[in-house]
Amino acid sequence: MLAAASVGALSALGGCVDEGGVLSLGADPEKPTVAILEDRSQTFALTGTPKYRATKLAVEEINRDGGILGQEIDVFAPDPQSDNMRYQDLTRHAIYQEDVDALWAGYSSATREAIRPIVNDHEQLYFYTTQYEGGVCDRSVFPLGATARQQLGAVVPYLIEEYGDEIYTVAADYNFGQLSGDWVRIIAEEHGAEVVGEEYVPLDESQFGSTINRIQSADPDFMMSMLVGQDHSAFYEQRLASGLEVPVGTSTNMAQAYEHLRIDPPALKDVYAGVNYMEELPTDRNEAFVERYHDRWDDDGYLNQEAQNNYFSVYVYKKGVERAGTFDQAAVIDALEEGIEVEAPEGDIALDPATHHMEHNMRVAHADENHEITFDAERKIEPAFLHDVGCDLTSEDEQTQYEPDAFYEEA
Amino acid sequence: MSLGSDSSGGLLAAVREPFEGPNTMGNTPAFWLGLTAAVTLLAAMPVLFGYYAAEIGAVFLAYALLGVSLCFIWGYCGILSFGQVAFFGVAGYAFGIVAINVPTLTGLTLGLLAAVAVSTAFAAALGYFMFYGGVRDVYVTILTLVVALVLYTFLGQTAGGEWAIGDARLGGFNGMSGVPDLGVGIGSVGLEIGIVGHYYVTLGALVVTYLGLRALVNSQFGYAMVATREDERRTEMFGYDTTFIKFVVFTIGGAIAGLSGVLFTAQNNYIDPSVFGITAAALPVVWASVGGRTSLIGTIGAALAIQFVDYQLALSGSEWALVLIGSLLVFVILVMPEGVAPRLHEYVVEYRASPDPTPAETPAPGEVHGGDD
Amino acid sequence: MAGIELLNFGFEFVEVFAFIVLATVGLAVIFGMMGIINLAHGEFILVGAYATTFAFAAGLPLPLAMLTGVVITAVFGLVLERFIIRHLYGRLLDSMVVTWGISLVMIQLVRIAFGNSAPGVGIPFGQLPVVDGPVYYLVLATIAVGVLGGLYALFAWTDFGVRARATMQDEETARSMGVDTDRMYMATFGIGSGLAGFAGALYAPVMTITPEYGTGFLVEAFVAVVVGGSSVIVGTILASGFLGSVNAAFTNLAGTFMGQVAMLVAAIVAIRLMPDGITGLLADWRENRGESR
Amino acid sequence: MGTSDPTVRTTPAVDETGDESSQILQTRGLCKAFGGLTATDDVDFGLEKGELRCLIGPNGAGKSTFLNLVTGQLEPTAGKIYYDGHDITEMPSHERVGRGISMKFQVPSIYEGLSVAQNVRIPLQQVADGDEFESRIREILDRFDLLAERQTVASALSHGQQQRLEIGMAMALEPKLMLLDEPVAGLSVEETAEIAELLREIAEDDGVALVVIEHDIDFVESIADRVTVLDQGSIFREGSIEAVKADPEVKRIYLGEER
Repeated sequence: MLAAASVGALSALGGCVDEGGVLSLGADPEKPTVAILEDRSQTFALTGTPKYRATKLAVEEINRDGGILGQEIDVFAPDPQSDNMRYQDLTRHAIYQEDVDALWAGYSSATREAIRPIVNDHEQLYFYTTQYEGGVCDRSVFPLGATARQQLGAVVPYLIEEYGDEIYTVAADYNFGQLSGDWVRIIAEEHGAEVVGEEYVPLDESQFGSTINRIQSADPDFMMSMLVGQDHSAFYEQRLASGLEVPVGTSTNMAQAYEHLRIDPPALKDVYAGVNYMEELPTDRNEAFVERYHDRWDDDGYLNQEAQNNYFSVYVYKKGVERAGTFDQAAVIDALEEGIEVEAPEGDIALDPATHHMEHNMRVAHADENHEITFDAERKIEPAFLHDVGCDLTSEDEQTQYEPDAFYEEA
Repeated sequence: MSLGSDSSGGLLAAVREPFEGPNTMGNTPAFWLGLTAAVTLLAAMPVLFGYYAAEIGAVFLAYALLGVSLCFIWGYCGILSFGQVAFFGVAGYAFGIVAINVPTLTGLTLGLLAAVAVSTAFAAALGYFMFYGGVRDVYVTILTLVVALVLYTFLGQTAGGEWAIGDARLGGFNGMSGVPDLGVGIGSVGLEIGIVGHYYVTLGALVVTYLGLRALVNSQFGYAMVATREDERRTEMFGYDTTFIKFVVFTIGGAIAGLSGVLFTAQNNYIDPSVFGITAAALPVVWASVGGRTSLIGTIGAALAIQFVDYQLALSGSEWALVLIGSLLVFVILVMPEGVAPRLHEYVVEYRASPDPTPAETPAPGEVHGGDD
Repeated sequence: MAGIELLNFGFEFVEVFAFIVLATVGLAVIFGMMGIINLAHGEFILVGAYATTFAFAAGLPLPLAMLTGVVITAVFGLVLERFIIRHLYGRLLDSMVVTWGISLVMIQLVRIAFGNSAPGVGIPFGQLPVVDGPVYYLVLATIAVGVLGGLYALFAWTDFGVRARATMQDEETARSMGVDTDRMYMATFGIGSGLAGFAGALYAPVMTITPEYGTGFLVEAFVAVVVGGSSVIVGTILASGFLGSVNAAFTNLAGTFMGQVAMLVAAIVAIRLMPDGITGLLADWRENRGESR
Repeated sequence: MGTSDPTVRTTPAVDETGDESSQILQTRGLCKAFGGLTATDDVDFGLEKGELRCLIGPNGAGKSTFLNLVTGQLEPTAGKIYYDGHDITEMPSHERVGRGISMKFQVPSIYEGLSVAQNVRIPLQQVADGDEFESRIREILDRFDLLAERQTVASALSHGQQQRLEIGMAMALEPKLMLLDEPVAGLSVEETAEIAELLREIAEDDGVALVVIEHDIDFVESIADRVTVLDQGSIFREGSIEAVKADPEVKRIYLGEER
């Protein structure tokens, strides 16, 4: 009773509190600002740094060409240091203190989930660009990276065709890995193949002796590797050392953390990655992009798939604002939901209004014994899964993440 | 916050009396005046700086409450737990599970109660297991840390759809998202607690817990705790059931940590396994060590100050926060093992004692200074 | 078929056993001799690993690079002992808190200084026949047994060992008999650190080297020390054997994660049943004949 | 000393001895073995209410073990302990204290970090009410000559003061039986005399039964009428101090031990 009474009093007091506070100095509301919260240190520095750089590059290019609606864009970009608590603090700071008009944030799905409640509370326009497990159907979130279904949909059928129909899955033991494992099963089923073994490895595991044993005794036609992070990258050297020769399909390796450049050949021989982009993509548009990127950042850091996603998504945002004629976030979201096409380094692609995802130019990247990359089987793949589950943000606002096991028997 | 009137003149010494004694510092009107001023200032933060201060500040206050839970068991009963975050996190998850499934006022109220009950029961079970099994000293410390790390590993792999309780997905490494805000009430009568309300609820919980623990540690049970900390075997030979005392203290500590976990989770609408991780587990130890493990107010101050500095460092993008926090810990233990607040208190007492002591400072009957170590 | 599985289990056990022994001995020496649980143990291992990979990258042959790792870690341990740890003898809980602080600082410093990963060292010696796994794991197991034997020889047969055990049993008496206990502690801490560095060096080729490298050893190490109790060699062998077989069995049955969990649960139950560790129980059982407690 | 099988004597001591009115402490066939070594071997001990008994014997005779068995710090291997006519063999330590057994350890074991007043309050609050604490603490400190030190941290007290404080703390529990393990070890002649005086007072004025372990035979003579001599875990002699002193066998075991 005491608690109830004091809560009553407190909420009465709360009513007097102004959102900005008596002393608060808000950001200049006239100047459009975007936040780039990408990891430049600690766990995800390797993949986060190019994301930050490519976003910055895009904003600078736009500003040089006269900005958006004639206004220069300010950037708020502290380093969240791969720490989700920091992400939460910085997201709040970006929303309250910087009053940002759009937010790019986070490499891992965990980061996205950590800040999504804050983003939703404030209806903050948020671009999440990592290739991810898929399924986010959320009014203020635009997950523009390829989904697991898009990436695996590129590589799994290709390998079934090339090598045969017995698949062994090894994936990181967390959300992304588990859902990717589900997708491999679904796609295998759709193509008449079979998953003969499946294994989920803790994120901090770096000894794959027993895993390799089990793969060898299962003797699959090819294996799918959805391993992620530093510790897991030890797998490839151990695979080489143990003489495991089954071809490897992946949605996680090479395009993001450029294992083919960091690990000595031939550890990644016959690794096939389903990707929408890699720096090595031999098109004129991409080569020009890569050159601009390296000129701007003046070192030989790898330009990864996610960085490209960040880059084109800034242009998606620009088109949205221009179509809306205002930086007002609700208006921009509505404008984006009318559909946007963009000339991305990976090719011409379009935003899918209903799901806030992109269709992507998917291809299979193959590493040979010298870790040279070649591309094959290019085709456009739509974000089909969310359509199947009935996500249509143009007609109904949602803040959900759908998962395949509820919709496919095989999962 | 009715304290304002009590502390002003020392007229209501009788009201202060249960909160004072040699087991806590600050048994003077000046202290209570200072405390009131500090609480008033904290209460004014959202008014001065808006929702932003309320959102950020509520997290700091929840941390302070977590720090208090460790200070209480370590500083007063000598049980060093490296796993207070286990109770914090378990309660956070428990609240999330109930609240996501029943996001009504009744459900939220139940969620709060159930979560604190779960963390309390968990602490009781672990405490029973350890203390009645003769586990002591470093073994308790290691065991509690291992429990936190086991939870970290366990919840990290609950990504699959089978790890759902009703509508609540444990969510593995990505954490549990969509946890509703706090609410209190039954049926349609009650209050949903928004951003600012949450700040005041957290502040209120901290103040009430602080005062409650002050009263507890200065009670007969508090003496028994302190005696157990000082010399367990001796205390047993004075007829105290020290095993039971440790068990009770550990359980209360778990309950407080659990409450802070609920407040933290409801504030962020989110919880993930990193709350059980080794860095998170270190923080309460840092706050209590730096602030003073035998000083509740010192621990609260240290938690607020350290987290504020950490936040500022994060904004500036500096990577040095953890280095600073770790070094601070080493430095404090080496230079002033008792912590900052007890050391300051000593200076204050000496300062008052050395020149001509003013009559106002003569200790009230029943007050014994210098008992704090 | 069953034969192969048995072999696989055996190999798995050897692998885990060697890992726990090597991860633990450094910590066990320091705990057994000085009663200090060094929570920065994982970061001592980290120092050994980094020193090894950088020495290797600089062109030293692997064995020499590993030796460099050991020496650098031992020196590092001695420096820490002189400046910090020495002030904490007899302050059990404080020493844990301080070493925890050191651990936080070191992880972050390594991150700032060397970024998120270090150059790799390939696994030497190639593949085993029959059971699939690198020969190197058998080398590690042999080294683990060698380290235990070496420690036994050190404590049982050398003058240092006699003094060390005297200090361990009764510091006052040892001092009165002319043992420089301060130096004994320093030497012990140096040996413990060197052994930690050795573990880091030996696993540098197998595990990816990141700033959190040490954390991968930490849980196994202190669980084994606590389960083993204060007798360094016997405790380490028994605890590693016990935990290793639980881990290997459950890993084979239900995967890596269950192996880990089963091992930790077994450890918790073991501590509950034997609050002073396996060797504490043995000691109670056999030796406790003092009149007063 | 009767049959060597302690299990025979499972009936309550009161029935067997028939003198329940006077005996505060009895043990029957009390044994304690550590591994292969028997520290206490088939001890039948009896103590009258208000009696002051000294327990002597060479090092390793089992004296401290015996006290620890009575206080419940150790569990007997066999045998029974009766206190005030009740079987307390299975009772946990703290409950025995609640029944009125209090103990003074060999090394002064006070709360070194706490003030003298706080030290006394800890046992005191087991028997007194809140509003009496202040006056009772004063009373006890006054009696044990520590009133001036009431605010002092106990670690700052002299050795003699610490011994007095500990006896004061044991007395704060208002015990019926107090066990003291070498209460004058390391004390000066004057301090020893003070303690002797205190102990006699406690036995005579407060009616507390005392068991005192002591080596110093002069001190024993100054406080006790009867002594029990332990050797190798068993009761070797029991009787008046004069008789025991005169016993050549007692001399022999002492000389054999202490050389």
